[in-house]
Amino acid sequence: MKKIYLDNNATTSVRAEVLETMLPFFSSEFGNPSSLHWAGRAVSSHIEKARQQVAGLINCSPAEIVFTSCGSEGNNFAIKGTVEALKEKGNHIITTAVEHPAVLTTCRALEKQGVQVTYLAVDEDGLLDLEELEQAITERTILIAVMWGNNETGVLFPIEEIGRIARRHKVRFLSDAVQAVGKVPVDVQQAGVDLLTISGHKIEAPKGVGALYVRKGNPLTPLIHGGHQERNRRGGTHNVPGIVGLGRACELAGGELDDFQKRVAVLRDRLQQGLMAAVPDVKLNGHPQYRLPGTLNISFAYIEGEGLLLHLDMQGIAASSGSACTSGSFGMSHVLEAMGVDPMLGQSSVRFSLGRDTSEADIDYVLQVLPPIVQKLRDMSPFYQNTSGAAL
Amino acid sequence: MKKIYLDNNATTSVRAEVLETMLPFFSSEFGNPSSLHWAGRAVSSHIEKARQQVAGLINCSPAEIVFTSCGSEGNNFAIKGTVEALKEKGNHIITTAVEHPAVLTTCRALEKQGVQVTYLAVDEDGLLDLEELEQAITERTILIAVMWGNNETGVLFPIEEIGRIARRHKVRFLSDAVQAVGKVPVDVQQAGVDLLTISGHKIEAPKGVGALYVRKGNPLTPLIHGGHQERNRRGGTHNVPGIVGLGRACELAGGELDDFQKRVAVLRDRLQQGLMAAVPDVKLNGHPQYRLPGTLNISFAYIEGEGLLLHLDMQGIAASSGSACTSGSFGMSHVLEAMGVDPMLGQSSVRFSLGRDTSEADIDYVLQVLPPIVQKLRDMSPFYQNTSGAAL
Amino acid sequence: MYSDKVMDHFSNPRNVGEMEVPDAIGEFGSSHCGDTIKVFLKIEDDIIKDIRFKTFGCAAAIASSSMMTEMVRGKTLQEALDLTNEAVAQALDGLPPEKMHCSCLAADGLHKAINDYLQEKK
Amino acid sequence: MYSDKVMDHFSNPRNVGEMEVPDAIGEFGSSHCGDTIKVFLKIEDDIIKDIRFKTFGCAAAIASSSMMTEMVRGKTLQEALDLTNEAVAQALDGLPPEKMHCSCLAADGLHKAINDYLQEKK
Ligand SMILES: Cc1ncc(COP(=O)(O)O)c(C=O)c1O
Ligand SMILES: Cc1ncc(COP(=O)(O)O)c(C=O)c1O
Repeated sequence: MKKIYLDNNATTSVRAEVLETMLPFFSSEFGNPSSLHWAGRAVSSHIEKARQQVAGLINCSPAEIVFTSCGSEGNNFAIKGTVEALKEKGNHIITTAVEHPAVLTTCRALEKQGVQVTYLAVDEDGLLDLEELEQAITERTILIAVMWGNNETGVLFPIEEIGRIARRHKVRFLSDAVQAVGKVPVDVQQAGVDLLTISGHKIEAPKGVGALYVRKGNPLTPLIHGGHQERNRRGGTHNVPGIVGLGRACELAGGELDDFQKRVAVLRDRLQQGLMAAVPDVKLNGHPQYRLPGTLNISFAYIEGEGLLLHLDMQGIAASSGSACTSGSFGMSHVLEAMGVDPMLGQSSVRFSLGRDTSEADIDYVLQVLPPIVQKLRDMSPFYQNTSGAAL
Repeated sequence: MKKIYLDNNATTSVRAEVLETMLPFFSSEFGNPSSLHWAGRAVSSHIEKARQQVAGLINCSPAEIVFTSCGSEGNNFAIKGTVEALKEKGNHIITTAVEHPAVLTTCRALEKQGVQVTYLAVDEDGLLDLEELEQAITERTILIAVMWGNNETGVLFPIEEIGRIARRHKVRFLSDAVQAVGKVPVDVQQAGVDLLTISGHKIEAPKGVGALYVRKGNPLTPLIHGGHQERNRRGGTHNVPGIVGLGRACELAGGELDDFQKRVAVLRDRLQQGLMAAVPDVKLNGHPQYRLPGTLNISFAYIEGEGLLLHLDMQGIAASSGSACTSGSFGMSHVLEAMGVDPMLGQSSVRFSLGRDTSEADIDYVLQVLPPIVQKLRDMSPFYQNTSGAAL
Repeated sequence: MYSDKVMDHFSNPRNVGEMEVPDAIGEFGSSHCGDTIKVFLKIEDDIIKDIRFKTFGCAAAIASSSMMTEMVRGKTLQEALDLTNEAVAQALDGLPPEKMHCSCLAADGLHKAINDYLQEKK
Repeated sequence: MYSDKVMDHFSNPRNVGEMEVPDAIGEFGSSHCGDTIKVFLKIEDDIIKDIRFKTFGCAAAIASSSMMTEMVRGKTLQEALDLTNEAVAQALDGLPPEKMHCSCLAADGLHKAINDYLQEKK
């Protein structure tokens, strides 16, 4: 069966060049980079090379990169580490209602410990009111956390403007850029962010490695205390193959960024337009312009997302849904809920996320397979009247 | 040049069978195990298989295993997660002066937040006074953290007895078993531990993966908040290749444990006896019997460890030293310091840690190469008199 | 995640549709997740002669609906009222724990239709 | 980690040893890490005619000692007193930052020997 993977926001396959770069570091170059002997020396320079490669992609200095095990660790480290390091200064965090669970769950856990958190609302396109953001800042605000690009809808936030606001009020600014780095230009100087989260497996590096950018002069209390690794910022023996892979992936992504963005956006738009032309009563979720190039979140009225996903899966198409009948609250994703999407439409949403390997043929296959599935499920739906269309 | 790796306590090379098991999960089976489509389903069962393999090695149920990114994360998670989860109950931790920095630095950071920590002393063999341990327990004690085997000296602690004390006083018991699992029998039921730390790269699994055993009924506050992974205990996309590799390594280690222990102990004893016969004025650090089978920590009086290590390195022999001229306190390791080792002897210590691949020829090479190096350095030392020997 | 039976009933649901002149209609929406079923019955001599359904919901909800219709067609109203959600789930070789509530829909929708019918007849 | 020069002087240290009848001896121990040097001088007309050392310490300490002896042999006492630890480190093409203190040993031991010698002569 044809296998078409359109869930690249969930994870990506490790790129051949990246795996090739990693392979020697499992068995032949296996040393601990903290060791001074031949086995350690053989690898430590590769860690520093990877640090430069990551730094190069986001325009920071290598010393500002701390290697982590994933995007979730990066977000936890940035937020909890700031709360602990700045506890004399204040205890208020401003974030958005549409962050990834790694940010939201962390904030909720901190609330139980007395930290105050403002969750900014978004409008129906998924965008923030920047005045509201600025007004939320108080004397006690220690951190603003706004993601670069949303994982479910692809919505891109005005990071530069938020960076200016944060600067103006001298508040630290964290951006979870797990979905943005390697897909759109990310320049920490231009953006004025102080902390920025990266995860390897979203950009064809392996699972189990990530990085946190920590601007010089913004000390964090470690999340993982231990040895002297990462200049005392993150204990634990370095994941050498993972780090080397992340470096290579960043280098490759940087070199192809322009091309990638354009190519993927064209394919995404082809998918979007094709679906909208072939299927009535669909709704795009997320701002049509301010969006990651490869993400399409779309609702098919009258049916539930899971059924659609399962049928797509049976035809070899892997996509995903923020909705899950298990998550309560009418099974709608917290992101769509925050955007005020009608609960029924929220449940009918599907996310297609394209990758570097996605081809025109893949898109055309989806365009051929999907409409009859929707029709079949609609024919089964008590809410669907063949004549309808006014519901939207 | 001959390359002889005798630093297996620092890290190990990934075993061929383990790497082979991991390889498909980078590129062909790359799905996110949380995804419901074909790409996710293809890998999720392998995560559960690995969980069983790890659980099998330490005799617990798979649901009690939480995958982490390293031993340091495991220790931080176990300690900070207990402090947070049991803060209503108390705020006192009992540990030892010879734990790994991942435990000690965590405890020191917690002290700054008001947690009380007792660091138990050890005797000159590196062993604890269990009465002192029991007497240190108060109403407010929430955790006892004693490592299974010491990374520098190999000293093995009486975990079962400590487990009985912990049970008697209904205090949680964490054992950092990073150096013990896969090298000596570790049975969490028999030992009566509630939390146990494992790291992959010490047992021929890759760097970047570890596991924490969490006995049922001992909830921990997550260290890494995020999605629903690991039953809400550890957020972050699973490191699939790493986890699969850890599972396989545990399975292999379990099957070979008896053989490994015996073989490595014989080689270690050959090294120890050979060195003691060939070089006067040496001192064994750590209890001669209660010791990991592959660890030898030995001091060569009158000379500094670094010089010896560098000369060994030039001859292809990788070993290590707890001492480092950078770490202050006369460059002595905190472990030897806690054992009351004379500062001068402490600085002259070298750790040899053997692995599955260590051969008799390797040991004989060390026995041939090392004595003249020691002599050369001693001839350079202001403390050495050719006639001496009484100093010890 | 789902059993083969669930996947079979989800992919090829039996008795989907409406009826022009049903003897009974029941509509039931789960307050838990918004899933909704509409059940149409043809009843003769207290026996379910024909049954149709429409369901909005996840695969478990659709499969439960389909399985339910197979289980009660030809049965008496009392037998149908005795059908439990657990029985439907069991007939599907079980459902994932977090999906158990989705099987409620099917029996509940059926019972609603029958109870309304019996009410009206009184 | 170490420069080639450090590794050279560490592996083949120059002027290691003691003297039967030195004109001056200086012993200096770093309070920072316990490293210790012992310097032996043969002095004629305020000129260092010969020099030997023994050092307990890391590679940086040994290399600094060796380099120091090479730098002052044949020099006047005043020139030797002017030798700084930085100059020794520089002659070794630098030391890792955390090892800089190890070079202190060499010049300090030398100065101690010379100062004691001058003191005695007074
Ligand atoms: C006893 C002990 N605990 C913890 C650790 C930390 O393990 P990791 O390097 O995987 O974080 C180590 C190894 O460095 C160790 O030897
Ligand atoms: C926006 C965003 N942040 C954080 C994460 C967490 O990354 P990881 O799975 O590497 O922990 C993800 C992906 O799951 C994400 O999409």
